Amino acid sequence: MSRLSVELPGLHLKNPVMPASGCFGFGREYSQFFDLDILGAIMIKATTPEPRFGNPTPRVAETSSGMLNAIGLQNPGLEKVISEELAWLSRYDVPIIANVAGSQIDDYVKVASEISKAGNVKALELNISCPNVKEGGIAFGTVPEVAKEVTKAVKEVSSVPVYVKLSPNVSNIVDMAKAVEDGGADGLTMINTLVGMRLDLKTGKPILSNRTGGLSGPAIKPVALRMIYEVSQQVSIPIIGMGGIATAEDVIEFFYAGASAVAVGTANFVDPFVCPTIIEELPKLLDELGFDHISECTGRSWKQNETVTNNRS
Amino acid sequence: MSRLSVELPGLHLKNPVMPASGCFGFGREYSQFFDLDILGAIMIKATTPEPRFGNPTPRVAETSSGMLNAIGLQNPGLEKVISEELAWLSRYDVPIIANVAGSQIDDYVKVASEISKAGNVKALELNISCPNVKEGGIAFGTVPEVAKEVTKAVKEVSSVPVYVKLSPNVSNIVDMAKAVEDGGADGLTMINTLVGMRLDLKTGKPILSNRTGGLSGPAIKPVALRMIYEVSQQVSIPIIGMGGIATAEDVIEFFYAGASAVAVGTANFVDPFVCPTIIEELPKLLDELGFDHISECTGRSWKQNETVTNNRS
Amino acid sequence: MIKKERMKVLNHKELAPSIFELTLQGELVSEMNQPGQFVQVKTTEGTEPLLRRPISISSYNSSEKQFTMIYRAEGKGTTLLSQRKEAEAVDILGPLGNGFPVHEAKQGETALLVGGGVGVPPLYQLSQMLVAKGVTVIHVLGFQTKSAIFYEKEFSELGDTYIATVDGSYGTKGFVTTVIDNLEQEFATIFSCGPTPMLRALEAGYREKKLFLSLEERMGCGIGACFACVCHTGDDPTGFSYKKVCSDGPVFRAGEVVL
Amino acid sequence: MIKKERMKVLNHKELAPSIFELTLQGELVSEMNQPGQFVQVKTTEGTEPLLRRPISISSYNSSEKQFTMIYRAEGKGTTLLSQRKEAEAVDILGPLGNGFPVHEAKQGETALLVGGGVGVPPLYQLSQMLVAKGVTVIHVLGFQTKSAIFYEKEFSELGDTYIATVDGSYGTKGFVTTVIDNLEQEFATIFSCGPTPMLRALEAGYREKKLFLSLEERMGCGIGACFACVCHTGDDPTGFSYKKVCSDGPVFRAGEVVL
Ligand SMILES: Cc1cc2nc3c(=O)[nH]c(=O)nc-3n(C[C@H](O)[C@H](O)[C@H](O)COP(=O)(O)OP(=O)(O)OC[C@H]3O[C@@H](n4cnc5c(N)ncnc54)[C@H](O)[C@@H]3O)c2cc1C
Ligand SMILES: Cc1cc2nc3c(=O)[nH]c(=O)nc-3n(C[C@H](O)[C@H](O)[C@H](O)COP(=O)(O)OP(=O)(O)OC[C@H]3O[C@@H](n4cnc5c(N)ncnc54)[C@H](O)[C@@H]3O)c2cc1C
Ligand SMILES: Cc1cc2nc3c(=O)[nH]c(=O)nc-3n(C[C@H](O)[C@H](O)[C@H](O)COP(=O)(O)O)c2cc1C
Ligand SMILES: Cc1cc2nc3c(=O)[nH]c(=O)nc-3n(C[C@H](O)[C@H](O)[C@H](O)COP(=O)(O)O)c2cc1C
Ligand code: FES
Ligand code: FES
Repeated sequence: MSRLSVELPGLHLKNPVMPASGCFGFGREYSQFFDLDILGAIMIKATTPEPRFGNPTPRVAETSSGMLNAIGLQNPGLEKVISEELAWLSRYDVPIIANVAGSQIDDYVKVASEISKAGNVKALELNISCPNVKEGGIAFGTVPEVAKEVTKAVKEVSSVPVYVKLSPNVSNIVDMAKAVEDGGADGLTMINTLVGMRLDLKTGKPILSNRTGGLSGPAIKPVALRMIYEVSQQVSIPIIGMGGIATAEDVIEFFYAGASAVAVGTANFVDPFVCPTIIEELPKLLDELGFDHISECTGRSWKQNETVTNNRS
Repeated sequence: MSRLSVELPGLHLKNPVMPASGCFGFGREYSQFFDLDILGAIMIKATTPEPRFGNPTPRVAETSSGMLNAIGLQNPGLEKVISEELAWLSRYDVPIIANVAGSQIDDYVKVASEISKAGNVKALELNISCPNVKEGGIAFGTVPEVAKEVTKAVKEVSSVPVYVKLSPNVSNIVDMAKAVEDGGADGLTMINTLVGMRLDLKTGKPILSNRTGGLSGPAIKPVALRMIYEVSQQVSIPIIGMGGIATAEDVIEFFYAGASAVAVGTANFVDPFVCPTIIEELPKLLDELGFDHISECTGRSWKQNETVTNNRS
Repeated sequence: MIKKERMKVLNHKELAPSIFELTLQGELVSEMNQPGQFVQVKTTEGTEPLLRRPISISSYNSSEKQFTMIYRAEGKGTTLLSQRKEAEAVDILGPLGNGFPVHEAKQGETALLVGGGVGVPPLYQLSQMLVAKGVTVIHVLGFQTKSAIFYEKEFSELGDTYIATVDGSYGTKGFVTTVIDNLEQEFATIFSCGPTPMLRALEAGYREKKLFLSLEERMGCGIGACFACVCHTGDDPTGFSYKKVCSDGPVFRAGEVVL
Repeated sequence: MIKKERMKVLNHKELAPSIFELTLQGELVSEMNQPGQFVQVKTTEGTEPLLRRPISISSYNSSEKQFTMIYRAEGKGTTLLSQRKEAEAVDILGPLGNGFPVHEAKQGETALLVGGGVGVPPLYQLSQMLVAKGVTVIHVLGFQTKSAIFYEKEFSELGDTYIATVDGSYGTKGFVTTVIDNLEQEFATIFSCGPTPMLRALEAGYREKKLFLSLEERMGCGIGACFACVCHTGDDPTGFSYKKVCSDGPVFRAGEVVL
């Protein structure tokens, strides 16, 4: 399986496939379905300093080939995440990427400094892009200077490499990426959800109690690909790509755009076996496409110098 | 049918349903399928001062519940649009909304001043948001000050009310809307397409020759609804909503969010009869939902004072 | 254990306008051991609609490896599901959640089963299991109108069955509570499933009984991973403690969670 | 006139691996009057995949109100289409575009029909119509490999038929041009349909003949409204003049448009 292995800052991945934050809890539920050890890594649910209940329900709504969520960063808080969730996960031989969230820089700093010390946490994912939290959250993800500042602050305290998760709800994604690279980010994860909404036909009111929510699933895949394509050509740090991935073909498309690894979010809800299935399919697909190693696919859409056989017929 | 009639600046609409710009050509093709007179209005294809060939093919790609296009504003140029297309359309009793595009302010001014004099053009739609044109195009749609300036310039020369078409590819849609309202816009049309991309699995290259393209169709509906919801509460000019509309239910959802009329784009390609079908279905749906007039639906999601019966059961 | 399986359609019929009864066959049935659990149904082979639909198990037969669900075809997903024909396969994830605690009703006691609309189905398996262990059952079932009624005969064979219709076109006019308020029989335990207003009314009126409620909530995963379906707990109604309807419920004891 | 109709599946079978022949029945057939036109097929009832798929009409029978298409099930849409069963309905928009000009080949003349892969189907109706008016036809059909070949017998019954396979597993090894270069027969007109490289090779090698090419392009609307499928014209290869493959084509005279 070494043709799937990927080396990224802090992360020795058996394969480039990992569940996306918030779509896999802390792994317990999915451990009923398969051995978590087969995963490249696990991005755990956003952790804030204090416990959070999140938004009132309804918290999800469906859209064409997508879904909206407004969970609102519900989590048991830093202390319990470390003592209960990460402790439980330590039985698995799989690197954990801890998703760090908050409402102000201090929150990020606090969570980052402590959670990065947990032995199985190999990298942080700075969630500066959650659309479902009123205070702060989204400003960190849309103003380059603010994003840079929080990245810097977290870098200073983190014991492990820091990946910054970019929001797609911006006019210029490259500016955001460069700002966090400047701030010292070791990598990027992208994209978080697009802000969207559905209305109830009968009541006329928003379906989500939070009114708006984050759009994920296949519907956003083209936006994710475009942003990764643009950003990967302008930064020198690696990208973990996500947004609508559900098949091995999708994974390759994200690599072509410029990703070096990928995360699978919403698709876990549709098929709890989606990650193992993709991991199993990838080598066959590499054979079909004539690649020895998956890393050959990264950035193929914009790399000029390689001879690409155009199979169009 | 007067329960569907809508009055907007410059526009006396028999009903609030019109084909969206670029998705209906100049009406000729669809006139084989139905009498164009039944439409509320027609938004014609973008017009630039000079003829344009547009981008090389492939110009479209498919995505989950959506499509990407990179037509590149192909059009026969201002002169021919007026002498041939608008002249041909004048046989119909339907208001025309002319979509005005260009690469610099002068282009917009030139097209606006001339095309607004054509008798059947009842309003302009300022396309400051086309994602498929390299020079200029997109900056007009993402920087509030620039958007305001072009709006002002066009308002000065236009003989008919001016609607500005907003791009969804921005960090803050309300700022954009307020800027063009400040610039004198009589109304807004929203949303244009999201920028997206697809890669070819075999070649690794972008499917579109222009690499990126504009994402339209049901996939973007939740983003359109959210933006209309946000903007309609912050401006006092009316909104013509669009983005993924394919059914009468979709129309009502856009009204709830804050739209006063709607445009149907991509759905015309799937079903050339979609506009007449929606127009036929709307009165029945109003009956079911208990509305006398469609305008009662506008902004229902955020209007507080009305008694809304929650039919949840 | 939760399984994912492409199960075979044995029977699919319309019981009442837009109300369908679907019987599926497969190995997954051997995991069912409680009335009131549910499954997550993939209503199409493709990705549109995207999410699975939670539907209760209305009855199951382990030896035949069959189970039945009854659902209303209303939106996109359930309408597509209703087009599945015999011998086709349907992708099912289940069984999910914790059902009704049959052991809470003792032999010789009387239990009241209260259902509203498409909340009625899971009570059927429950009723059968209660009767089998010697519990006397009374059913109070609420529907919108006469034509929407289903399974009246099936329930009647198990115990006294009262119907309420909102428009009064059949049985008692009004809600299930109208019927219950006028019931002459005594009962120790109530098991109920239906719209939230109905559950709230029961909770308000029958606090003193042993009352079990099956909740509905919009779901993402259905297995406890996404936190879409949480509710506050009764002992900490505004705090951080929570229960997930999908994996801690859908059946809760009254007061356990905030409705 | 272009119509939209839910047409009935009369027959649907796999001719070769992943190559399907689908015969539909409906009123729309009465609008067909030219070989080489196409239809836009909605491959599912829902919205995913969203766009219609352009597929050529391979033959039609006006009196029986039937037409046949032959397609490769490869991507999302065509794979879904391949699952449609007899008696089901398929949503068709058509007939679309301008087909092959049968009148360009005169009685007593010889016409060469050149097809590649799924470009072969529309030549079948063309060949029948040419033969009916007394034109001698020669077919040169290119496929990837032996197992991918279809309709060899059908074409052979109409005229000389040569097959080329890329891997040489049947007929001549190589491309259709390999066969044509070695043909002994004379011919006045070429009608062709297939991948763009094949059309380019024909245009380069057989300029002096009357040559008609059927083009493929990614389409949005299929009716001329969206400008997805335009190409430059031969007399203004970098200017503003254009032709739309969907409504001006898909068949063009060589040189009319830039390939
Ligand atoms: C535990 C549980 C058990 C259920 N058992 C049954 C049953 O036995 N029979 C039955 O007819 N219905 C049952 N429901 C309700 C059923 O899930 C919804 O009617 C169904 O999901 C609606 O899907 P749709 O495609 O018709 O609607 P759409 O409007 O297309 O649904 C859009 C989205 O909203 C969700 N949604 C819409 N209405 C509901 C609802 N009332 N509850 C939860 N999610 C909803 C859908 O799951 C989907 O994600 C149950 C719900 C839950 C939570
Ligand atoms: C005028 C015309 C006639 C055609 N006739 C036939 C025929 O008789 N038999 C046959 O097998 N094929 C034919 N094709 C090609 C056929 O349209 C594509 O194979 C088909 O659209 C691919 O759809 P999919 O669902 O398999 O692929 P997907 O990959 O899911 O398609 C994605 C999108 O790309 C478009 N697309 C992909 N490949 C092509 C292509 N080669 N040409 C145009 N659009 C494409 C699809 O239409 C769709 O919009 C014809 C194409 C055109 C333009
Ligand atoms: C229910 C749900 C909860 C999520 N929670 C988080 C979160 O806590 N932190 C975060 O960074 N992203 C969160 N996300 C975003 C996902 O990690 C991912 O970026 C996004 O969903 C796009 O990927 P997908 O289309 O594969 O789902 C959440 C997404 C969903 C659907
Ligand atoms: C093929 C195509 C061409 C378009 N051309 C234009 C255009 O010329 N001017 C414009 O303002 N918008 C153009 N649009 C955007 C649409 O008018 C509309 O804003 C967008 O597609 C969203 O609506 P929909 O999802 O209903 O298609 C085009 C869209 C498509 C799909
Ligand atoms: S639906 Fe995901 S936690 Fe309950
Ligand atoms: S496909 Fe729309 S113009 Fe040809």
